[in-house]
Amino acid sequence: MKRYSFSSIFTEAFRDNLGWEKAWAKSLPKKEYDVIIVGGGGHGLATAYYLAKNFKVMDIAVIEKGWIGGGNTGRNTTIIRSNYLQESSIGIYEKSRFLYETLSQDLNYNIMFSPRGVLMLCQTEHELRAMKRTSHANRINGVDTKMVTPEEVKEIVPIINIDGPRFPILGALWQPRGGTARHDAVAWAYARKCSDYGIDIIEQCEVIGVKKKREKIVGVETTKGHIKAKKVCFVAAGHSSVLADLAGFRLPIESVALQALVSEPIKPIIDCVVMANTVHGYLSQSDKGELVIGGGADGYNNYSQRGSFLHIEETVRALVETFPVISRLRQLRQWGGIVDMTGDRSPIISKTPVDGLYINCGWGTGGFKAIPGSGWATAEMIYNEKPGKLASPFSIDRFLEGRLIDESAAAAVAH
Amino acid sequence: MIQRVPNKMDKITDDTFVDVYLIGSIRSLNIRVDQRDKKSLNIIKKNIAIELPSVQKTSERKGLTLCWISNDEYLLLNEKKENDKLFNEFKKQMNLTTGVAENTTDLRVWFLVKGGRALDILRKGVPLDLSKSKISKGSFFRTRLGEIQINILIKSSNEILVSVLRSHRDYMVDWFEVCTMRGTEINFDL
Amino acid sequence: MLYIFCPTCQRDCDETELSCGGQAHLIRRDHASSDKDFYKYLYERKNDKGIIFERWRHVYGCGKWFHTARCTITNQVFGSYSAKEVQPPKSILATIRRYRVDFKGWGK
Amino acid sequence: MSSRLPQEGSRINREKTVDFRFNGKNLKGFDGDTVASALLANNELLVARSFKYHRPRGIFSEGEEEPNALMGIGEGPYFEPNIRATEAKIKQNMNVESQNHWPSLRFDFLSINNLFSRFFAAGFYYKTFMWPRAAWKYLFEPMIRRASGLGNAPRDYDEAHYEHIYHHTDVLIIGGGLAGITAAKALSDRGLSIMLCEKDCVMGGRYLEDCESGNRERYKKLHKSSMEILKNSKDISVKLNTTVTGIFDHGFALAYEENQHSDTATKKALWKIRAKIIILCTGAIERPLVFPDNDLPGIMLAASVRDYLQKYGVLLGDQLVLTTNNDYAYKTVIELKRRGIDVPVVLDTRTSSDDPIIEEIESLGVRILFGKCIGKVEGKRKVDAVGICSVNGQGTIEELIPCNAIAVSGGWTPNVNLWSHCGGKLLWDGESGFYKPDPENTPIGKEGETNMLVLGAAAGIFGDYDIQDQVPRKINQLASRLKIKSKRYIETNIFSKEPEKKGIPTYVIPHGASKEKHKKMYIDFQNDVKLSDLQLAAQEGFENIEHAKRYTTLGMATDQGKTSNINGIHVLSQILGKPIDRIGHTTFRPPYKPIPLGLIAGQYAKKLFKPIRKTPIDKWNSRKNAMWEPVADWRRAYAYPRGNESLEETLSREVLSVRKNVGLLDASTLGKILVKGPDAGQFLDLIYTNMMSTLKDGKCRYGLMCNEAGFVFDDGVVARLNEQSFLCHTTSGGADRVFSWLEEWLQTEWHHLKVFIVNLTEQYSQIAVAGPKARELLQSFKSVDLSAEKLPFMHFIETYIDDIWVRVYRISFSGELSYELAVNSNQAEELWNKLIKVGKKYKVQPYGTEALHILRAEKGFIVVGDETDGTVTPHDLGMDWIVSKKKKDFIGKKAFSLPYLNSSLRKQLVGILTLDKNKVLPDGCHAVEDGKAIGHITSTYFSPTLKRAIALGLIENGRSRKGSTLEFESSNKESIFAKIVEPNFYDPEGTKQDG
Repeated sequence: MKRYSFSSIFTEAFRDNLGWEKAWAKSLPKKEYDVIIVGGGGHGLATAYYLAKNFKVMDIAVIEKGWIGGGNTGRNTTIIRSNYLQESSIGIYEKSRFLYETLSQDLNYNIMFSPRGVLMLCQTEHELRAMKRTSHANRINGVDTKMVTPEEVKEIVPIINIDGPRFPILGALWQPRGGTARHDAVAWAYARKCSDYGIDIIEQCEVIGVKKKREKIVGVETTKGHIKAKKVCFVAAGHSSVLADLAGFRLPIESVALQALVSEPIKPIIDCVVMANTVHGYLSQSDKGELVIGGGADGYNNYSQRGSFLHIEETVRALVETFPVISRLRQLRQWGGIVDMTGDRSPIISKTPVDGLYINCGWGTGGFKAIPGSGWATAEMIYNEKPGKLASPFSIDRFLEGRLIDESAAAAVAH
Repeated sequence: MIQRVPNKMDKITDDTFVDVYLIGSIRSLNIRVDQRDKKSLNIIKKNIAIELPSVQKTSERKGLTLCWISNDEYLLLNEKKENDKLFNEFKKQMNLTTGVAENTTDLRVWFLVKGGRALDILRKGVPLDLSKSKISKGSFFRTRLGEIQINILIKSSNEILVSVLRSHRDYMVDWFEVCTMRGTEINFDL
Repeated sequence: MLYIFCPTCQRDCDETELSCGGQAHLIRRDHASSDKDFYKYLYERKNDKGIIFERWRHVYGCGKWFHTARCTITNQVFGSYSAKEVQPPKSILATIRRYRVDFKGWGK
Repeated sequence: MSSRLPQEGSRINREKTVDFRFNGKNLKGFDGDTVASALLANNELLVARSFKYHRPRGIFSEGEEEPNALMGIGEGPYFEPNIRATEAKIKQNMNVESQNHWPSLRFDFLSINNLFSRFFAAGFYYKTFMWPRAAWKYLFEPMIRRASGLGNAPRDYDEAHYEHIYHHTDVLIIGGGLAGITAAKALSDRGLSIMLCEKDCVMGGRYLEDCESGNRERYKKLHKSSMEILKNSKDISVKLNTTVTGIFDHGFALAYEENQHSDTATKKALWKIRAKIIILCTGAIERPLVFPDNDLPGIMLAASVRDYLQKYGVLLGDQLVLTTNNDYAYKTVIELKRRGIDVPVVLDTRTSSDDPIIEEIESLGVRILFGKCIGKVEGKRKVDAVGICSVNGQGTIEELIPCNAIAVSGGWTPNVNLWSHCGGKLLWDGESGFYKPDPENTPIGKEGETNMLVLGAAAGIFGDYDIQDQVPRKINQLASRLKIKSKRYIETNIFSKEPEKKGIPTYVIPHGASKEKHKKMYIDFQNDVKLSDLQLAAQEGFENIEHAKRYTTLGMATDQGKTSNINGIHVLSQILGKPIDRIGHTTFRPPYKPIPLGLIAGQYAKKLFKPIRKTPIDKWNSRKNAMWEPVADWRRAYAYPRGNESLEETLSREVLSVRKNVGLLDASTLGKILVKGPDAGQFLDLIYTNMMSTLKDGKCRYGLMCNEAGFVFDDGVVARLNEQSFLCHTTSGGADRVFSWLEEWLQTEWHHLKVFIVNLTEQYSQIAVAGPKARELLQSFKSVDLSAEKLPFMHFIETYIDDIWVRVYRISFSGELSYELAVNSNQAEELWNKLIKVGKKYKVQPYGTEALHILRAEKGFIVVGDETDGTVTPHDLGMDWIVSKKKKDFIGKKAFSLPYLNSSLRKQLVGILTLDKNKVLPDGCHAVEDGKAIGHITSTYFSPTLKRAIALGLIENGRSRKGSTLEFESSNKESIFAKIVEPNFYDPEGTKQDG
């Protein structure tokens, strides 16, 4: 693989960039693999990458029904943070955030991780107390966050209206090392590195059946033929239930459309990520200058990647109230992603009723931030055939035992 | 149908294309009754002598208006003082059965929206089809306006009674003020 | 923006008037059930990509619950029916079959 | 050199001059001018800088497709950035500023990027700026951020008026051109309601501008009669200046109305339209050809050149070269020649054409070169000359022809965005070179029916004759399909069938252009995406159109690729050697035209942002300058500060007044739900964890509700009014939730139970009278006997205070002697005032929610939401006593048997007393043991009563830790040590509640 460096860019610039290779090889499926990852989004590619890097498992195929990064990896608001309340959540999200810090260098691909800070507003007394609890939990678990005053909020985000008549800003939880990254680039960077490791990335290849022998996985049936495998892992976000159905079990998951939008690009007005949970909206500004806005998910099951205008309206209304100057900026584009919501809104990284079949899903509205950590933990589980420390709290069994990981305690909607 | 001379003091809008009056409370009972519960139905028939209204309609008699909310829920409005005795007696009788007749007079506030543009105003917040062809005198709708629940009683195409929870009164007054600002009439160009 | 027929009000309702209650026809499991059955009742969902049976409440209107059959890919609604039904009425299933010849049945 | 002709201009009123400013320069235009036409009339060719390379750009089109001319328009509270100059009308004294340059439009420092463009190829950012790691955050990214973005954000508050309007219609026709007007006529008189939205300020679309000169009078006559029909029809409502921007499920459409409101502001309305049938008559957009140097100011779409002539009397240049691949664009030459304008040459990429228009033009003395195209354009910020080359060659310049403007036409693209928004599929039409709606895969309505019809140019039908032929036929078909009053609509076709205007799809010329030339061939003007960028993307494997789009940013600018998409798809297909229909297209997403965020919020901003629910005593609270606390949608009085008191002093005063004398609390927001029926008791036994059916008439019982997962969800006092009726009190924030919860169980699970519920939360207001002097205060009203015998603890009576009916509950949330008075809301304020007045003697004081919280914390009473967070069971709270063992079933019972809910590691509610009694534990801080968190504080206060810090908390296995001291980490540096005790700090024997 040709390395990206100053010198390679310089050389290429003077020969019409003719020397750049394909970012990842376009592969056809082999007959058999040690591991098949179903789903070529960030989580799937990261799982393959850490299997190869951390455990030297190289005989892997990542199969994707559409195009790499075409699911929620390419349809989110790119927020990265780890300011969670529960210890198990902090564990995996902080691992993830930590990996993001050096991901550009590790993968030799600028994924533009931008630790510009994440500000979580508190707009009621109750939310303020809950957020304080989170900040204590963060500190004890080694996550660098702090509570800031309304005045400090105003300093960090000058365009904010801290004296809103309905929900004045009472304070905020500030995670200076949270931020954003370029979402597509995360998928491309992992794909490029996977390809470099010899992992086959097979696009336009949909799984249409699961082959089992005595409740043990032996392979998958795809639109590109039958592929045998010793181990298979489903990493398919909103489509997890469809795959589980093929494998003969059900999941504690519902797929709903989550909407996001961007504004037309403008010169910088906001330098960090702001999340307002009471009024349901979050906002950041991309390097291109677009405001990237997200909010609530639709209340009904949906696979159509388009959703209702209702939540766009509620989110924008809340943000216009919080940042009055944005009212004359224009909505450029809206889109929906199909997100997989579990019963407790926390993810699933787990073995399944089928031996040799693993699953990583349920990231709901907040999967992007977890990509590296989730890939890391899932790879570990596949290799050891049992979840490690990061993954074990997230097994499906927890619902059976009543061991829920409920983040809503922090009054925060999960993003 | 409800008659009430709007009190000038309560007029919310000023010099615009519709008049909105804050009426305040109207004596009302929320009635809940199972359609199979003949005993309770009989009490309605006997005591207030009003036919049960059909879906999204009202029926009325002598200043009493019975509004359909659901197949087991009605709202009885009493606009005439002389009905008070009847009203109270009905409440008492009804509560001896398995049905419910509960005083909800204080629960809501009522507004009267008057003028040729009355329906237009509500179209700024109500997701129902309020085109004149779809609305008839005596219709009663429960739906939402912005983020709040609202009851709409059509007296005629240019006289509409609406009610909201009493706690939403100020919000509703503000809403009417904003939505009846001059220059915001709903117009077509051809 | 869905527009769903409320069988009580006998009219179509804007999505903003409704709230969705998820999968219909779940059987409640009480304390006498096994943990596994209880888990299935409380958390496990069909979540089909295709036709689903789901619960809605006309929360801003009559307040009544009802059920619908809806396709989660096209959002086509095949009809609304009473929330008291323990399984979809035949007429709804017939409508579905008219549009989807390969429909396997509601319990599948 | 662009200029205004001495006459004509259908859109302008030459009698009325309008003054405006462009970049500080005073300019004049006419009433009716757009910013673009007025700028061109003033010979302002350079009007913008591009996004990435800051290249000089001019006005490229006449409509919503404009990629270049984006302006900041207006001032102060009316300033708006990124407005298309082609869409904004000029107004007197309007200020217009170009964007994205420094220090000026003419000399833009960052045009230096242009020089380094060889480094800035597609994907460049992904390959660099990685070393050293910190440099991205501190150097590169800030640099990139500053350079990117287009206009400046407004700084002042917005004064525009925005609102939403719901509209229901049988038919929504989108577009008021020939097709739309004919469709409306054909549908009228059938008993249907019809709404027609036209984005322009006049009806007619392109057909008046584009008609043959011989036909003009006939067109005008037709238009006039059509307008009469539309005006007189009762069925048809027409909205001008209204663009349909999005189509959603079940026939929901959003339309954006922008109308003149006053001199400064504009009224903007968002129409939320529900239509049974949507008819798309959105026409087509001309697309450019891609040739070297094609982005210079002075190059414009051919149809736009004629539009400026006819609508505004504005001429792009007096020496204009046309480059085309189709016959249609020759109309521009005819229009120019008609006005005596010099057209030095027409370059046609085709080998020949047999259309009569060619002969006509040759007869006017215009030189037409077939098989030729533009190989280069000379000029720095404007066009000076074109170099002619062969279409199939490498771009060797054969001849240089001086000129000052170029009209370009690469054919037309049907405007199909709205078809795709809600599921419609597109078909590639190779012969015409565009995607058009696939009649087999249409958008569908709620019942699965086809709910959209496309007519006219949007369906790929361009000729006037053909449109007038197609539309009535299609409408008649639609009418019979829908079984609507099927009067056949017949309209005599006034147009004569003309030979079809032909073109050969060509996109990029010259075909054999060199690599060097590819770097000057722009596909997406606004985002500076060049042919070479797409080549590089494909070379690096970004072959899928979505990948190529994301890698190069093709079509992602504010014009959403209206002029660039098809060319981009074509280029990709050429590079990959795949047919275009295998390349596909990116998904069209709403909005078709960008909508202001303020409009999305609509009227629900400022005071209408969110409803604030107010209690009947709110006015009194407000007069007393209460501090507010939002509780769900309610605002409640948080505290009543007096004079210069600090908040601590206020709270202490309010708490002590309850402990020593008597206090009044506005508790009106408490939920009150009537549960009535023969099975009410049975029902409540299923809902609450404890037994309710055994409650005696006239008595109260505290109850707890859990969800199925076993976690506490609400609590409150239940009063049994009579045999059949219970009144259930809920938390303030939980009233609506609990009401819905009860309805849900009644309707969907236990519908055999004979129970009705009514939400009476606002029928009754509630006033708590608490404190040792509460009884005395109430007894001073003559009619009331509240002696302990008459009204024991946890009982209620109905009585009158003066002549006000009240229901008096003897319950206590403070541990003191306490009554809660329920009163009909209309009399609540009166009663409150009476109590305040009479209470003076007993030193009565109002207290707010924070004092309430302190009082209950002193007693160790829980607050749902503080002590619970959705993961806490009654057992965790030490409330085993409230979980019935007798009842067979209730919600939550099963979950209590799950393994994790019985784990020894569960956190349990305890009281916490700091060793240093003045040290108040911080909110939410955690207890740590061996470096691990073992629990957290749920409530923490300085107790004015006990004069010491108190706290409640959930601690792992807390009940067994009673008596031990734990470490609470309050910050990195500090720990506070505290003792675990019983959660009841004040009057543990409960003697005070009897007074």
